[in-house]
Amino acid sequence: MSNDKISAEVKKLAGELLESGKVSAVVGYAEGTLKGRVQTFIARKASETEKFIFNQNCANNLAVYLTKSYNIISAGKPVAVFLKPCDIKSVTALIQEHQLKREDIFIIGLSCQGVLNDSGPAGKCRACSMHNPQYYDALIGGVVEEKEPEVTDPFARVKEIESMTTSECWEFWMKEFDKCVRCYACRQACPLCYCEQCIVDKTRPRWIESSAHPIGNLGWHLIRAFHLAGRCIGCGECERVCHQNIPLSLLNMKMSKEIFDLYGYTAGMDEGAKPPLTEFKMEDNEEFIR
Amino acid sequence: MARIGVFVCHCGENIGRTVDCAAVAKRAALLRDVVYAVDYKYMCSDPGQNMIKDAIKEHNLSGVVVASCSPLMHEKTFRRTVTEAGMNPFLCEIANIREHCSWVHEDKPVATEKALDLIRVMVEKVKRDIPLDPIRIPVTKKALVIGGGIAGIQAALDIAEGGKEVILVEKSPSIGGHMAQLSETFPTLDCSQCILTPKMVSANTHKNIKLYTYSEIEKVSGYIGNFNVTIRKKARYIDETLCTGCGICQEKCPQKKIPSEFNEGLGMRKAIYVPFPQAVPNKPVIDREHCTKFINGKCGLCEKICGRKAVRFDQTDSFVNEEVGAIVVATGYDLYTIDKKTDETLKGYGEYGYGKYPDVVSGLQFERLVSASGPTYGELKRPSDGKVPETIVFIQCVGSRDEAKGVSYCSKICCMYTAKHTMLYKHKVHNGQAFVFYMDIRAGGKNYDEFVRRAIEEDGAVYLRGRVSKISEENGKLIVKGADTLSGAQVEISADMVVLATAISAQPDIVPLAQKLGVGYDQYHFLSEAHPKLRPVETNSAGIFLAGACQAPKDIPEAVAQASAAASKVLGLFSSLELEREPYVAKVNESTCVDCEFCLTACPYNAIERKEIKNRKGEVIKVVSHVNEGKCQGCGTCVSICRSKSIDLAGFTDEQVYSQINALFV
Amino acid sequence: MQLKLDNNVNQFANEIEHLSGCSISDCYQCGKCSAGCPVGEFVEESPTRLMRLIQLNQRQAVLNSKTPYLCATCTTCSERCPMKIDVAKVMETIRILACKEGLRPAVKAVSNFSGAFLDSVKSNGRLFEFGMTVTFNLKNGTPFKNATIAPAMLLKGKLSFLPQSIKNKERLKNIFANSSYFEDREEKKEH
Amino acid sequence: MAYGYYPGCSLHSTAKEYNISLKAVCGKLGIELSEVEDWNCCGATPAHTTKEELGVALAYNNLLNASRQGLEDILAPCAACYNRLKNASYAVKHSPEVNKRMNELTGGVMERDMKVYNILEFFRDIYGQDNLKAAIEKPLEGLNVACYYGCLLVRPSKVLNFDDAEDPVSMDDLVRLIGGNPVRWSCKTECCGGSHAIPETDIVLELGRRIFTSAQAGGAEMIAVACPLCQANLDMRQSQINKKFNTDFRMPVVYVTQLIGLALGLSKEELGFNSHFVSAAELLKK
Amino acid sequence: MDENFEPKIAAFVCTWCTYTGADLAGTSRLKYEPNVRVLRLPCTGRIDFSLVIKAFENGADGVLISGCHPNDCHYNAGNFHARRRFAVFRKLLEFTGIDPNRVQFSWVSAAEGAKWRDVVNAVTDEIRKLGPFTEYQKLIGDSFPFQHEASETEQNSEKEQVENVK
Repeated sequence: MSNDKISAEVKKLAGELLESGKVSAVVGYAEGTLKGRVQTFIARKASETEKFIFNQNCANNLAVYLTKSYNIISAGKPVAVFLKPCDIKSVTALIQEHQLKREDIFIIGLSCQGVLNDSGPAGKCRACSMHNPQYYDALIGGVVEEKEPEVTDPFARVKEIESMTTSECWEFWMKEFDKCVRCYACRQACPLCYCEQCIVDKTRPRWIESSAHPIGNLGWHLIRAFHLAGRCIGCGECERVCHQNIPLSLLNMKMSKEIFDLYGYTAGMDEGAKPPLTEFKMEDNEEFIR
Repeated sequence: MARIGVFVCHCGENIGRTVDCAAVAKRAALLRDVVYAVDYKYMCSDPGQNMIKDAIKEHNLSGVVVASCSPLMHEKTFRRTVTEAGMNPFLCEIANIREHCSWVHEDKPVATEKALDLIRVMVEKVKRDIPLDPIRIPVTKKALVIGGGIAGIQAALDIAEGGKEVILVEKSPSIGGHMAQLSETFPTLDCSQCILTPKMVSANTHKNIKLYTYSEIEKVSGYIGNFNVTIRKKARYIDETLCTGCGICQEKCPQKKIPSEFNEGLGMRKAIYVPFPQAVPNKPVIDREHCTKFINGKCGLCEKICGRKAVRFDQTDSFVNEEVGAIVVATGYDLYTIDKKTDETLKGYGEYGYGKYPDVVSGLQFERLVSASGPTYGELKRPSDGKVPETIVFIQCVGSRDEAKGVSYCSKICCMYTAKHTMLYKHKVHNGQAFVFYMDIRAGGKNYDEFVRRAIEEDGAVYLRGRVSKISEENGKLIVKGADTLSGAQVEISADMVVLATAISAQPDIVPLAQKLGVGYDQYHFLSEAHPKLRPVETNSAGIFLAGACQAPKDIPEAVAQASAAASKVLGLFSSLELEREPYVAKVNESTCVDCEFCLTACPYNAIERKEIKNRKGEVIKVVSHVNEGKCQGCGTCVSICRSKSIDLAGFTDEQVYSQINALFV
Repeated sequence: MQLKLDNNVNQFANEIEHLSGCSISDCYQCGKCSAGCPVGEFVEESPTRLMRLIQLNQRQAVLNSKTPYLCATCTTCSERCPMKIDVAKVMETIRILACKEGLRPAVKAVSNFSGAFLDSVKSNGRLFEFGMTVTFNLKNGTPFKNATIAPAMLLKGKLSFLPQSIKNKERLKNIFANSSYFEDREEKKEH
Repeated sequence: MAYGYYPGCSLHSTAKEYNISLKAVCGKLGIELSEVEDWNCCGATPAHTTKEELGVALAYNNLLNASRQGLEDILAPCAACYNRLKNASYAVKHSPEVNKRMNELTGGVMERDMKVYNILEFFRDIYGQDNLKAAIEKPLEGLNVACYYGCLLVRPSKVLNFDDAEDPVSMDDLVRLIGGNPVRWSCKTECCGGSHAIPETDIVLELGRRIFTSAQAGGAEMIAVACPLCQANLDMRQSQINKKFNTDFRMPVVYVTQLIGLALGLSKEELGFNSHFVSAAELLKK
Repeated sequence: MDENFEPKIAAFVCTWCTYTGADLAGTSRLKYEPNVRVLRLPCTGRIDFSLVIKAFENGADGVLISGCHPNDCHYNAGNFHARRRFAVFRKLLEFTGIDPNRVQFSWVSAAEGAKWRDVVNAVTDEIRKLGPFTEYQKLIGDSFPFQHEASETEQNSEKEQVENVK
């Protein structure tokens, strides 16, 4: 299906939803100010739905707008939101973590052939094996054929780092973290960074140095990665929005890999599951303990 | 601005020997916000405590650090001291410069530096202490006693006599414990059952005691004053309300070749049985493993013969819940396993041939052989051929004080009961000769040493100081090869019977119970008291007390004394309407909590609940976590789980811990 | 008998502990080693007594005791010691120490036998029993000991007149020349 | 696969019938043995009671030779050799210092962990009792045998650890398997004084007397052994014991391999029964 | 590496098992390395991973976390939570180039005074071998504005009164 055709469907469905009063707002994509860029657009009236589009540039994960701080959802009426298959995992995680109620949203699922970044298909898409939404209230683009991912091992990049020596790892990351200016775009873009007050903003005590000092940069990225351990669903927004091009999703993927290896858990798949770091098993690994 | 006082204790020489306390105090005085620092020989003494009280007033202190022994030792003492000077007790902290410093290091300059570090860290903490009030909780005035041996019975009777209700739980079919198996008791040689049976009966009939026999503790939750206990009543396959204990079922049961537990395998019992004639309650149980009805569905004779129709083959385990305010653990002991077939960890003595030679028996078996209620009705006949043993050898310390094959501790009661055995033997076999191999005779106690001397002087027991190396069998005799280290000679005795004074060990299934109760235990699985000298009946879990040999090997008078002590602790606890508990509980910062509910999932006590915050119109504007202070035990697991740091633990706040870390290395 | 004790009372025990790797202070004199000792009735000082003498710093008495020589190295004592002390190893240590210090062996026959045995192995690599017995008897001054047995053994074909020899004698030479009396032990106890 | 074979000095002299019978049994069962090349004396008791390192080094040198020969499992039928070899293997495995010293003394590093087996262990764990049972042609028909293990087969149990040190049963099982009747007796693991056989004859005679007394009380007709020292001591000294204590023991002391050989249908000649001082011929006529 | 390097080690321990076990080591007069500074917390469950980061930021060369053996936790399950937390956290440290051996974990019960000694000695030895954590300490640099409240005040001139009683 062509982009135009899909965009037309998107507009039509959004218009109908608002027209019928079924939803209070529709969160979707619109053309950006620069060519090839898109922006988030929230329509509250049927008349505004003409702006909606969907194409391979629509990389951003709109689930982030469903978190409480955006205050889009109000009691009584659901909000409709356009979500790609991987974005739906964020919704699952948000429901699991009590940030969202399923009945408060109307999911417009988009079957997806992958999105683009500046240099072509996004990394996550090349390893993606989920092209159809797991669940939805309405589906756009029909069911597409699942195909073998181009990159078969999603953790190939992680393994590359793992194969380096300790001091090589340290050098690699210090070079990356050194670029960080602490703009917190990674935090803003992450659907699961929904805390009302982030730990980095706490001052009694000050947990992490908040200026772009090397010690604070290391602390921040360690804490960010660990706070997402067992929770990150791998949308990769943190890395995509980082204008310093720090490979942040590597850290998240490393955590996902370890959590899976140790506890057999994958985030964003089951809204009823207990998060892996809030529970335990008697027989958990303890080889590292004296 | 904080005004901190630092008080450095020498603990006599204990700290002063390796830590330069005067220098430490001098340097502590230079720490920021420390306005007063002093060292003294004994801070916990009256003058020492007065020194603290005076300084609080004189220097208007806002916090106190006492650098002394472990907080587990004297934190309470010093907190009481500051309270007397009008300070909130939780503004006093202990820097442990004894157990963690002076006692474990030898180099004085190094230890002195470390002591100062430890003080600095606590100064940082105390600056961030906030006044706290103890939490008050209600008390359920009913006690649970686990174990129906002499200690459990005594504790239950004492509490019941004090007017409070008691639940007494015993895992075997009858109460009585090991004491019921004994023939006579030292040092008076009065009959064990004669003094025990009346107590068993009172325990059964007392209006304040509810007895659950053949029952075990399934689950324990809650905390001091408010325990919730689930008791598993194992299926007896008998309706106890109908059974009159007439005994006809036991008489008729055709399965009669089952080794009797009560007679230590020396006699037989039926598949439906009352363990011994004086059992309380006098109601049988069916041993499912050996009952023909359960094995192949045939038989069922007992069911047919029972006039009251009390046999219930379809009975299953049932569960009862009891709310109690205090628990006394009186689970007793077991004997070290000498039979090499069992337990790998306590590798048996192959050289003594127990299990191979029938006439090598354990001390408890000997008790049964000389007991009037035993398999031989009190006539001493050896198991192999029923012959009266004319030469008998007793070997002490079998398993005890033996790091190679047993346990390294002294089992304490064997010296006395072996002496008793030699007397009982001599009184039954007048022409017989008893030999005792011993290493030391430990007979400390009222009339104890006199008792041992009597065995030697009046009853002619020959004591040989040495261990036995091997027992072998030749022509129907047991050849005992030992040593007499006093003469330096080898000794060989051709005996008819050998009695091994086997070590006392902890109950084999005590660990799971201890874990359910949250009570500590040592490497041998004996339960741990809160303090070896000053709190010998309490455990580290508030509201749970110990009585008898579950804590360490004990004889009857000691077990009874501890049982009464535990009972008085329980009655003391029940004498107040409310309890005070340390206010170390978690608290939620509702303004930043985002209700991810990770803390709810992780809390080991289910102490965290959801709380809806409503506006004036009654609309829910926010959901947050809320800590139930009654349930929260203060572990702090929620604090670590919370990403936005919206939950904190009083007494160990993030701010305190962070400032402590900041002060660790300077 | 009187023992004179001073602050060096632990000196010999420490020495033996170091050389043998066995903890002497663990011994609480229960006598189990002596009780089961097959040569117990033939020795003056029982193993238990010898352990005590070590604890009490009686170096000369211990090194001159016959017990370590008469020890049959059956290791029953070590097997049954409740404190896991390798008593047989202590006996062995005393013997080696006496030999190292060039003391006159307390039981000449036993040490002559060992000497004859090792001489035989040293020169051939394997034991030449006939030759060894002759050497032993000469050393021992008992030329006709076991004389009744030897002819019978020859008759049964159990003794040979000719030694067997190994090829790699160089290595053997090195082993004999450079073996130390004791292993180099760190201050550790066997537990 | 061939198993390494370390005969030791005795099996070439005083215990030649042990060697003969073992080889005959193996030949019959199709067990291939490959002798450790250029083996030297294990050092026995004199080495380790003279110099601690010598005791380990002499034994270690054999393990080293065997490892270079590509062997892994070594059968050491002589209990003394078995004890010393196993002890050396234990020592180098548990102490890096000893290992280093042994490498220095012998100029070689052992390529692998050598496994040393005694004869009882070999038939129980390596060849297998079922296999042996299947090969039996002439069961021993209730011959009352006192299985005598002595010291060196079972102690120290920490190092050897193949059977219970206080009440071993592996030889009893083996004897039962070949139709014999192992008697219950008390001296299974008592010491015969083997290492004192030559220098301290008096001790040895007394220890021997105790063993024969106990075996007789247990109803044994013969004593089975797996140690050349025990065999030589008890067999050769029996007449001296009788003379000294005025007793009349006539108890053959045979190697367990000789009994196995009989059960496999081999002749007494093939098994070296003619070299005993106290003949078993009378007894085996039955 | 500096031959005389003495590592600084922060230990976070639970009150009920390890702290009490360490007390027992003291009562038993066992001797051990003086490099470890113990912070007492109620339970290993309370030990946030960021405390480890904080310790490194404050110059620690190594961190020891110690609590009750499985099933022995005074709070039933705090140690199980901690076990998962640190199993994952040390993987993150390793990934970012921090030797996971700098963060050690042990179970030491109230009865294990000797084990506490052994753990302290072994951990000290291990961290000593790893050497000073210069990489981390270089990040701190000289310019970093830490509020070392405790350190800068050893020479406090505004003391009202300094007393020593002999």
